[in-house]
Amino acid sequence: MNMILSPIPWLLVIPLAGAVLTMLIPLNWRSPASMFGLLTQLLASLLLGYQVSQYGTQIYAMADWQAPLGIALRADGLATLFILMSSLVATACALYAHLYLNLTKRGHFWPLLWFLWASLNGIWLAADTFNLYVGLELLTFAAVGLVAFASDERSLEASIRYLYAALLGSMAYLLGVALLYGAQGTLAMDSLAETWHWGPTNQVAITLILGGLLLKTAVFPMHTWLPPAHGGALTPVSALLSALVIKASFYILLRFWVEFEVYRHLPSLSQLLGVLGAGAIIWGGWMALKQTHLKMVVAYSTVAQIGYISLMFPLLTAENSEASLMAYHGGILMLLAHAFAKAGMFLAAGNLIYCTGKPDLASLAGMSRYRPLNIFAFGLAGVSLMGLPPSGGFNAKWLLLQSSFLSGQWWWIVVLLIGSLLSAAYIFRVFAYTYQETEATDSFRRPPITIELIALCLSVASILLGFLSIWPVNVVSLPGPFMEAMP
Amino acid sequence: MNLLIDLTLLTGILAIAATSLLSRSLFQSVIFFILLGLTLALGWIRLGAPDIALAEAAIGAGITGVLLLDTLGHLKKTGKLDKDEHRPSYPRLLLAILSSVTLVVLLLWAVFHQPTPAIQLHLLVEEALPDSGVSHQITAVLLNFRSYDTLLEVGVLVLAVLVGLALQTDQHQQDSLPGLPNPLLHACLTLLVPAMLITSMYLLWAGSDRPGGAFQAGAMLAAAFILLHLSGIKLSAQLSHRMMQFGLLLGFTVFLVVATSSVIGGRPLLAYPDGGAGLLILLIELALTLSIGLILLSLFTIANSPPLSSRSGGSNGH
Amino acid sequence: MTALVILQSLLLISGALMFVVGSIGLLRFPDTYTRIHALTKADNVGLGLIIIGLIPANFSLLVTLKLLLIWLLVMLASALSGHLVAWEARAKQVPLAPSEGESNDELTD
Amino acid sequence: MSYIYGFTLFILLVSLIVGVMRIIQGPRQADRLLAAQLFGTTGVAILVILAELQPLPAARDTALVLALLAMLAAVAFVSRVWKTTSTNEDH
Amino acid sequence: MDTNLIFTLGGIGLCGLGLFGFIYHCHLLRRLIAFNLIGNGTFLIMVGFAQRGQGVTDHVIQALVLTGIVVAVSATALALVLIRRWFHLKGSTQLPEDDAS
Repeated sequence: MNMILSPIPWLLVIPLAGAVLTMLIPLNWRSPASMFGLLTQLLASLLLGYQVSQYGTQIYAMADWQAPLGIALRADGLATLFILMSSLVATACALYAHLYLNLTKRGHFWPLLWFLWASLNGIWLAADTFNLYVGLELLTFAAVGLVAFASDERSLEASIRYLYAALLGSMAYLLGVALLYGAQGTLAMDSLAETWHWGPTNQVAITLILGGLLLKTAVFPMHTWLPPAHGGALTPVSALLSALVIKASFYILLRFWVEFEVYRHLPSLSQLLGVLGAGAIIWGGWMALKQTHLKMVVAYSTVAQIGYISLMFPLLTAENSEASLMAYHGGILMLLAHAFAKAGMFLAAGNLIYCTGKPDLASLAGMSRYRPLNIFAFGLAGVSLMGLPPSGGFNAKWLLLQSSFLSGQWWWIVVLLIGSLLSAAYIFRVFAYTYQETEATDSFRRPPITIELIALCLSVASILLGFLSIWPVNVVSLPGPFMEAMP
Repeated sequence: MNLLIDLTLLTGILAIAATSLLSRSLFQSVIFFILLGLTLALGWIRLGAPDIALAEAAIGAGITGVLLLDTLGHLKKTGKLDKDEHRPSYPRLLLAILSSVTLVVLLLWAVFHQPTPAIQLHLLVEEALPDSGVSHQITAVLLNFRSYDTLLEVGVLVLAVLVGLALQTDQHQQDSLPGLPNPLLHACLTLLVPAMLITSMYLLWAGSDRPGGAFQAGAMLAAAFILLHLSGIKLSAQLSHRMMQFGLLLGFTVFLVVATSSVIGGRPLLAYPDGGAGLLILLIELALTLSIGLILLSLFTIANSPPLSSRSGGSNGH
Repeated sequence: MTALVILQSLLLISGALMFVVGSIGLLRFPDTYTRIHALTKADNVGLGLIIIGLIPANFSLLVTLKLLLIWLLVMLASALSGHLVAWEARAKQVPLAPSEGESNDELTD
Repeated sequence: MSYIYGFTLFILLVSLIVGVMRIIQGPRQADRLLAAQLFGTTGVAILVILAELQPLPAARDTALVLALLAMLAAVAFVSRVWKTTSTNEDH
Repeated sequence: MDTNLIFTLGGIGLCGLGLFGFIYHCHLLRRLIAFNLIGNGTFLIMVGFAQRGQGVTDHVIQALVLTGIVVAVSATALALVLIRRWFHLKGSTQLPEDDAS
């Protein structure tokens, strides 16, 4: 295929160039330039989606050096889906940020967003373990910058906590990569998979890599950095972090898990991940129920939702390929639904806080009457998070349930049910506050209708996913090395 | 004999690391951290990695040390450097010991069961070296075979400055500390700074056929800038804000432009045109050196920006 | 040739011993000022001896020049840092040999 | 000859360890810094010898870099850490 | 016991020490130093372990370590910026209720 027509380089070059450009040009030009960039990114992602669904997995050799000497990029179905997801969510968040932030803050926001986007695209496309490390660090720095630039105490504390956790996570990952290289002499995922053998070195390497990535994904006992970071950042940033950033380390985890057939060789580890996921579901839900600040409820809900997504690991078993495939589809759908629903929910929550001027739940009283559209957006996102039909979240949970049945691991069903009850509880608790009619002030600020609509669009997308689930499922099942390694 | 030297070095490294971690005085920790960088540079030479030794000497022992010392001075200004440090709790100590022992045991187990690698990447590198435009393998890997990693890595550097700039409350806030008014120092600077600049250029030029390269050269350049800054000649105040920004971004931009131009020319991203690799690599490295020097300097000055006479302690946040 | 080797060995080992002397001086001298003395003498002479001892190892003009440059720079650096520390110590009125009992660390308390 | 290099190296390493003791003892920051300075010079000496012993000519470049950066820490210390301490606090 | 193995073991020691300090300490600067110890240990393991396996000087891994060092120094600088800002706002060198984690 013609090199110019491939959108893969542009998916990296445009955000990187956008970052440089938005640092150099005057403040009031940054938004228009970025809008143009958003458009090209959307087009490039759509083009990639078309090409991959037409011609299958694409390999792109950077600098014309084939892996393992050079670095290869690989756009398979999974990568394409994530690129499309990040394009849609990032565009929505960027538009929201443009309307929400003042001129100076916006000026700093754009380059950080572009770096974030570049690193995300880099990670989705990467097929080289060390390249993933550099991508992860770029992502961490951009995310930490985005958290910190609210520059009040809370966000600063959150960003330091986040930076320290993320740095430790990436160092563990790098240590694992070092061991893999020492054992096999290569960094490219393909050639690693070809020459893979489960000696002690590889087992330790995988353990370190998984440990580091779990810390970065904020899986249950290592989740403590997440709620302050996601709850303390500015609203569009919270949405980006919850919807996209934590998915990056999870995505790498999934790639390692499947491509090196970890599920086949370390089954005890998959049960452990399931237990951690179950812990996250229950603990995250419980903590969300206890929060007094609206954004913290949403942030703890992210902890719980990560738990659901990690339930796919114990269900990806070598014994039952049908159940595995279902779990894979369920997990991916869950991830996708969470991306849209959580972004929508954070934006809606941000709008509510904008109205009341206070971050706590108690001051939401009367909101359902004053801002029904916004509450509706919040509710729709909530429907998907709870897993009520018809929504992306429902289909995902349904697939996970079926997979648990098929593989005979009934205990995950119990966890799924308890989790759904908990999420229903914390979402209805928020609703209860909005329906209260107290004599409190009526001096609410009115947000522009556009930012409410953006939140609504994302929430609607998470519901629509319930009707269009077949499309992402087909995309992630496109043949490629990843699907071949699938049980 | 070699064994004895290696073991002595190893003992030294571990002892210095332990002291820098556990020392009561924070100043002592920082000094030992600088010494660790120095000792590691010796270790890298023993490992046959002079490029890393150069980087470690310039970055580990030089830049990082100065950054830490500077922060220490900043924290000391208010006189409450170690004041609010409560001793960590016992569960924490237990967790720390447990996880560190687990890590060490796991790593030892992994290291002593090392299989023979199936792929010998260095053979591939040697084979492709004539086409890379340079004759030093590390430069070939960094700026040709795996140039994509390097591009992202420069992005990481730029990003660190960007975050620092975004956190700066006032655009034109500058380092408020005066330089050292010592006459001998200034006399020596006229000798030392040109020597540093020449060494920086030497390292850059050496990179194409022997150890050296843009990062070492950039770190050296940054060291020269920081030295000037510390003695009161502030480059960041001399250059306009705009100029500084251009300087910071120059390396990344040149790299990106070269990368993109190959796509427009119908080649994959970052692929150099036939025969032009050597020249383009030198161009990129030159721009990178300047930018890295300025980036490290900015990271040093940005960190300084909160003014002295600020509130410390009480806060109005929740 | 052997005479040269013996000369080299003597130079190298006496250079290294100078470093030991410097270290011991640093350890034994009572106050900052005298320690500066120990430092600047010993290491410059020691390094000088070692560098002269190394010159015959490879008779190359460039290498010799580089070695001499290194020596020059180290001398400059240690002279300058010794001077700065002494200058600052005098400005801050750090006492000449402090009384025996004093060994508290000014940073820890 | 390499035996002599190794022996010299060993003496230098021992001298390093003696220097470390002064840094731990202090008592002043300035003393620690001076000892660190000596440490740097010893490092330079070790590097120039390693350049012959390995043999690895690039070790001399590392020595050059160290020699150039040797005073950076001293200047940073005097101008940043020491300067900001009030006289009565320092001892 | 060759040089590569010895320094690999040194790297393991540094990683262990660093991880201990990173978890044990509350002081942000000390934790940063601990992080740098882990980083340096990782770099030593990278080179020592790879060269032990390959049996020759491996320039690829050395180049990767150079990248790693630059990333680590950026991380350190970024953390210092944040720590100073934090100190400036709160006058504290550690995070509040750090034992909660």
